[in-house]
Amino acid sequence: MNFELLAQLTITGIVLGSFYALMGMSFGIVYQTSKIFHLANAIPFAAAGFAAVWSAETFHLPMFGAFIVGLVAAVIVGLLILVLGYFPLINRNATLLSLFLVSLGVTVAFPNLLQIVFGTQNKTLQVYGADGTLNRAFETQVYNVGFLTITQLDIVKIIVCWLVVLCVVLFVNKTRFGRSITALRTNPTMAAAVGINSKVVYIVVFAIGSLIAGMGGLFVTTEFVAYPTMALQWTLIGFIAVFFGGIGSLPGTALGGLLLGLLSSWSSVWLGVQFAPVVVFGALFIILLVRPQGLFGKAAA
Amino acid sequence: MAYYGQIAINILILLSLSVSLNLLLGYAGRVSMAQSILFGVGAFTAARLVLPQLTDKYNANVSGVGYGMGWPWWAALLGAIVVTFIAALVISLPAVRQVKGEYLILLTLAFQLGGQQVMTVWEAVTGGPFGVAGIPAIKIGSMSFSTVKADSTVRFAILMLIVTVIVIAVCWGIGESPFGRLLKTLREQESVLPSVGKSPIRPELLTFGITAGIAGGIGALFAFSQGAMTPVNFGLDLSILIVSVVVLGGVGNIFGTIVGAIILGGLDPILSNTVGADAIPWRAVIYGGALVVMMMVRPQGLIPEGAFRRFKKGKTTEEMTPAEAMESLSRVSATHEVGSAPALEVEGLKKSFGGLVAVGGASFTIAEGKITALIGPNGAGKTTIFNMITGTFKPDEGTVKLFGQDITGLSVVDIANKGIARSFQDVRICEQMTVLDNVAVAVPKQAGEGLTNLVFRPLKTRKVERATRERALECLALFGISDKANDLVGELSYGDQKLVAIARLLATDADVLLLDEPTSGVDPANVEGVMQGVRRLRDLGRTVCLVEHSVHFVQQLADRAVFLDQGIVLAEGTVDELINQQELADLYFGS
Amino acid sequence: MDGTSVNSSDGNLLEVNDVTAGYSKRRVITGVSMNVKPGEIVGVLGHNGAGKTTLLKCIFRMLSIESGDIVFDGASITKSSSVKTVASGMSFTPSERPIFRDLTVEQNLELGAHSVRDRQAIKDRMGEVMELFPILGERRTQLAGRFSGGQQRQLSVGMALMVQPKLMMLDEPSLGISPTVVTKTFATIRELAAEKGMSVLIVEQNVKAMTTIADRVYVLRHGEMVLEESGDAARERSEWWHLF
Amino acid sequence: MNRMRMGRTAVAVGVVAGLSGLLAACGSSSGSGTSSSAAAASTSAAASGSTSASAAAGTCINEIFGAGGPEAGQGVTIPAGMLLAVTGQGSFFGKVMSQGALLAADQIKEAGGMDYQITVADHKSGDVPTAITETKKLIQNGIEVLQTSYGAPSEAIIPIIQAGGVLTFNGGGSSPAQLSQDYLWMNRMVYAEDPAPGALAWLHKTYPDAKKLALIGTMENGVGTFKETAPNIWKKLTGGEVVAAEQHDVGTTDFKALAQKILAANPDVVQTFSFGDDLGYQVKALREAGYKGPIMMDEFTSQAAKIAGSAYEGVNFGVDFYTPANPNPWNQCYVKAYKAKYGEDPEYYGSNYYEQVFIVWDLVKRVIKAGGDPTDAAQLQAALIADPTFNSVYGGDATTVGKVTLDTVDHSISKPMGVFVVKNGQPELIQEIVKIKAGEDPNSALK
Repeated sequence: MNFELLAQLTITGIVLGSFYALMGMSFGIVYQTSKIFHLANAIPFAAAGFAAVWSAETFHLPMFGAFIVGLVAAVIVGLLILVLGYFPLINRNATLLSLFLVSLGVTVAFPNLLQIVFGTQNKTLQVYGADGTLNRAFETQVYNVGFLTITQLDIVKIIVCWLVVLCVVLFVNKTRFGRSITALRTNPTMAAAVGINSKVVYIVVFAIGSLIAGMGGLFVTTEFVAYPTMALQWTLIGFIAVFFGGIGSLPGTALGGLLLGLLSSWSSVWLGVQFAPVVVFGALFIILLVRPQGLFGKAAA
Repeated sequence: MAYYGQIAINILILLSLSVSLNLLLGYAGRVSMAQSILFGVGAFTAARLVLPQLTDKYNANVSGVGYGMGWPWWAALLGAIVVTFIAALVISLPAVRQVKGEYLILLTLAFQLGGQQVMTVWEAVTGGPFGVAGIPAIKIGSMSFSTVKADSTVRFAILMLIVTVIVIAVCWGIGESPFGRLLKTLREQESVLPSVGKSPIRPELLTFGITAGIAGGIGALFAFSQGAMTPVNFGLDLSILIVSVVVLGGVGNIFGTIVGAIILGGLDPILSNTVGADAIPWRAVIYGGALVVMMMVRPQGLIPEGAFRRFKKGKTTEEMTPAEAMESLSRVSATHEVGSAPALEVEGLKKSFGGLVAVGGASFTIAEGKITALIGPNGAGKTTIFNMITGTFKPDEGTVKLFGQDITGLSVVDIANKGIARSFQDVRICEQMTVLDNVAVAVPKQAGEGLTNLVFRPLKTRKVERATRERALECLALFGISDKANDLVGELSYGDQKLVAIARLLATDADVLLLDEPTSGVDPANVEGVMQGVRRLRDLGRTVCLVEHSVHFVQQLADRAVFLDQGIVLAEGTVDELINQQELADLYFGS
Repeated sequence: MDGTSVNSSDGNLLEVNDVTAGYSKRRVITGVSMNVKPGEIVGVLGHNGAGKTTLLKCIFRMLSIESGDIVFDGASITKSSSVKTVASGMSFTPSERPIFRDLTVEQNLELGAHSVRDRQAIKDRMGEVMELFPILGERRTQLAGRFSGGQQRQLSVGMALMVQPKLMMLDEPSLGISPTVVTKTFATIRELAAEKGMSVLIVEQNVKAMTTIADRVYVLRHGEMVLEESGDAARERSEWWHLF
Repeated sequence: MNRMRMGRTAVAVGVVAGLSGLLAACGSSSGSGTSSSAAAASTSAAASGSTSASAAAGTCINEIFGAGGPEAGQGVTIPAGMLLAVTGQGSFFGKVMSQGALLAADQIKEAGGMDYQITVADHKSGDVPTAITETKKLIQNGIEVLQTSYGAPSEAIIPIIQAGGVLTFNGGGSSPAQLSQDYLWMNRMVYAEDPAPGALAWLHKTYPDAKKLALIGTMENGVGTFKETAPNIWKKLTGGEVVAAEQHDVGTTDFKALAQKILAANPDVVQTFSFGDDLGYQVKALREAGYKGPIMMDEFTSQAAKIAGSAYEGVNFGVDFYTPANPNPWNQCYVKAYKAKYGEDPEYYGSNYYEQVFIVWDLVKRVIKAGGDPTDAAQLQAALIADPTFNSVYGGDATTVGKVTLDTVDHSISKPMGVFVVKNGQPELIQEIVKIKAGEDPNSALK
């Protein structure tokens, strides 16, 4: 083990952890408000990637335009799941388990629909110029600082992820609407008493969650490729960040995500890189065993 | 023929895995997304146990043709079951720590995904992504059972059919036994079990273990039959498929699972034979979609729990009148020595929550064979005192004595077994269970609640079960509701549901019965019936203590009353004595 | 203020006609009828579990009704929803956890005015509430969860006032607070009602506190209305036991 | 074919009518988008090919393989199956493999040869029980020839194809356990194991000072080479050592941590036995992490090159490499027809499965000529053993078709191999290498 490697892995861990935090935000805001185990959060993630690739190829949109299309698609798909899938069951006072099963069904079906429609090939995001000419596949710049290296995309990723974390936390804690979210989460009866429309809150929360999931999908598509089953592992990482960091605490979720990223990166000093997922799942298992409310969560009253 | 045999084998394997999961998901109400990985744990364990002892390291690493312990197949099968059983206990460990619902989903998901990763990485055992090959087939005499050759495939299909029938029989037997009754109660109203003196932890852990053990055993057979496998075989998609089979078929109904497994298991071959390989992605679209549609239109599944309940009707013994029941029940001997001490002595009980004093030193006694009411304004600490007597809360100070014996600080289960049973304000009856089962679960000392008895002493189990049901019927008859014994409790009126809850108390054989608001929420037409029921408890010689807000009813019901305010006893006496004291009225109605 | 402009033809702000409701199997109130007139303080008394809270939830449209009809301010609200009843001038304060513990006093009050769009009006009303309950003004940026029971109760009344309701409904406002605070809170409610011409419907177990301010009381026992009488008659009544 | 389409429509319409309709609308437009961009990206030859391609293919096939007619198997139906990764992570492989074989079947029929009828079955990217079930189905449906793929499923079905008597070819996941198995033939060189000596010898020759070798591999293919063969050869060649050996899951995209670990070991050269798209991400990550030394790979795919972009410049790979640019007349005829049919260049895997069908055609012709029964797999295999040399789209030159020879003992193949370097996104041959036997001097692998 040497210092340089550890330092470099720390940077990698921060990049990874920032992304985990982003995914944690996406699921966290949905889960803490609605208590739905929203596995189908994977769908806006993949939808954003495919919509971006598809729109870039079809309309020769520049990268920014393709991203917008991707995010819009993510929000639309996320809201469709809420309105068509969850609302009918919520109206019926169905159990959380049946909501989860709906989520599961959608999650199983969607990647296969993507495969049927778009084929099985991995989709690379083509970068078109503003004039509609094809530049090339996306490539990022590499910076060297001393013995450390970091790519431009990673820097962008860190900034965007933490900006999103900040925005979500500020939105929930500082805005009028954000307070309705907190109100609904902490005291549903009282929220109804002051006239908060829980459906409206759900719609906004799912829109935000899906938007963030879509951003995640775009990052993966840009750095790597889009493929039908791209989302599930990242969605689960989001879940783990939430439960690891602490339920009901968005900053806790973000920190939990960061910590998981660092853990999985550092673990490769001692273990092979293929052990990283085992480390993440193991960490979750231990946390649930010794501290069920999560690292930064408050114990349930 | 080999192909159809193989299809049958695939469906039977799915069926067995789903039926065993139904025990956990349907009966005990615990979701597990890890059934597939447990299946795999069994398969790899069996493979390593049954493979011959070799030292060819190169082969072991590269192509999965590996070494092992060289056990005979049946020993390896047993080994796989044991190992998987233990693995499941490890997963369910956090479940004991009250990790329920979505925690359990996440935990089992993590175990599934993490476990598969471990399988992929742990080459020494699993052969890595290439998996293990060359696993010897089951041989009985000169006959071999594997899926390699056409005739042996058909043989294995028959073997698998037999195994599946056994698995179904086992799961059915467990599910419909007294043990299964515990599980259903666990699913519907977990807190009821300790209140009738039964630990919920043991059946929960056991069920995790049994479900896994079956999956592990099937995994072993799978390994023997295929001869080769890789970690890919034990992925999340199989776990999801198994959960879907159980949910689509109908949770809590084994026959539903059979139908579900045939439909979903058959989807694959049907699609690939009619449409071709291109249709394969449609499979997941269809069953994912089916899951969504099902939850919308028929959440109870194709064949819901209790679908065959009607056929079992008419099996009950002849109707008993309340008077006959009274006579029969009074023969049940009390568990304590009569006469010496008051039934219940509460001495200086104190409890505060975060600085807020709920009970500030309550002392009172409850006389044997009487109905005593705890009354007082809201926040007087009545329910908190109940909770301390029954062990739900540990008192900060003070003692509780039952017939002179100190029971302060014992667990809920222990206190219930000493002879104090309680009901709850919100009834807590199990709506999806029959009236009879709701009551029968409370009958103490049932042989059928132990799995060893179920397996090794079936005759005794059956005899005890007959007695248990008879006992439960008597308890129901006492309240005149034995004719509804085979109805689902959810279908009863609220008043009858309250009576079921009281009958359940009676069935525990406890001497002291604590009733928390027995008449609240009962519509006026049925209140008299409930009160009648409470009186019958006293007539049987039981000591009854109740919390009731309606003084109107307390007056008609209670022999004595204890007036509490802010956790302190202000007065004791008959109800009439108490309500004639102006200061109590001032406290009750404000001054 | 214009709280007095009520246009119901027969003089009732709220009419509950023969309402039966409950939770699935459990029918909690049966055939309940009652009414509230403009500017009137009405108390519904009864023992725990008599169905008082259920009645309020029905009126506030948080709970579906099996049969019967509810008219508020001249229009039937039987098929309405809580979001709409708040907008039409009703407020409801639950008995337990009537505030948001994780939010500050200011944020609580702002949420109380959730259905109000006018920012200036919200500001003005918040000023009024803080004038009424000075402690809320002093601790405006503190988390409500740290407050004592009485302060929380004051805050909850303040939240209800933020919508300037025509009908304020309080579920057991005396719960968990000391007798002196009870007296004070009820006195304030009386003053408020007189000053704003607001109707108040209070559900209570505390008969004495209720009868001191009520114009009229009802008694609910096991889901049935067993008594309706004027506040004066109720104050005279010496024996309550048989009604509870 | 018609029935199949109707069935597909029925499923599509009947089951998820609303959703599929909506998405199919997106799908059709995206499909055209894909093909047009691919055509635009490829060379100018594509445009002319589309109209006359099939006619041209017919004639050029006859030029190479002789005239059609009854002696060439016209009228003989050969029922065949393919066991591929239709769904799952490796569905790309399934797609190109079936494309290659289907094109060959079309061309042969058009040229007046046998009627090679393919049923495609799915092993879900390596699921063994599915592979077994599907193989049984194919055998029950009477296939005579099977084209399989992937290591684990191909190993698992060996006893079944032997029991069923099906002539089987694997051009994908070749592995040592598949060697010397009756009825199973591999027309891909054993992954990693065969080219490794030549590749390492070339590295040693080109970078004589290099002592420290870093190895990267999956846990799926070439594990033996990764663990034993390559380290042994390297020690023998240079006296140096393996300073890092990292394995990863197939289908990994994020190689940051792996690259950093490799870099921390400060190797002189890196050899990787990964495959597919993974290589693209891997090389990109290595370069981004700051590794500037030589990288030796085992495979080149245009998809991986596209992923890595400029990071692929200058990397090497040693393999039985297929290139569409090979001037070999059969290859040119093949490339043209492939482009016309699928709108893209053929690649390595598709070509192996394309060739397999032509091998079968040769065998059918030989059996007919000898008066045997061309629908008997045993006779086909006997004909193969009698003369294991066949035409190939590999090797050759502008005027001659390449030749490959199968090993009748271990059932593997020898093809022209080489060490290549990537220049301007395209591979360029820099050193021919040959297969050597275990224990021979690695330097003798250099031609």
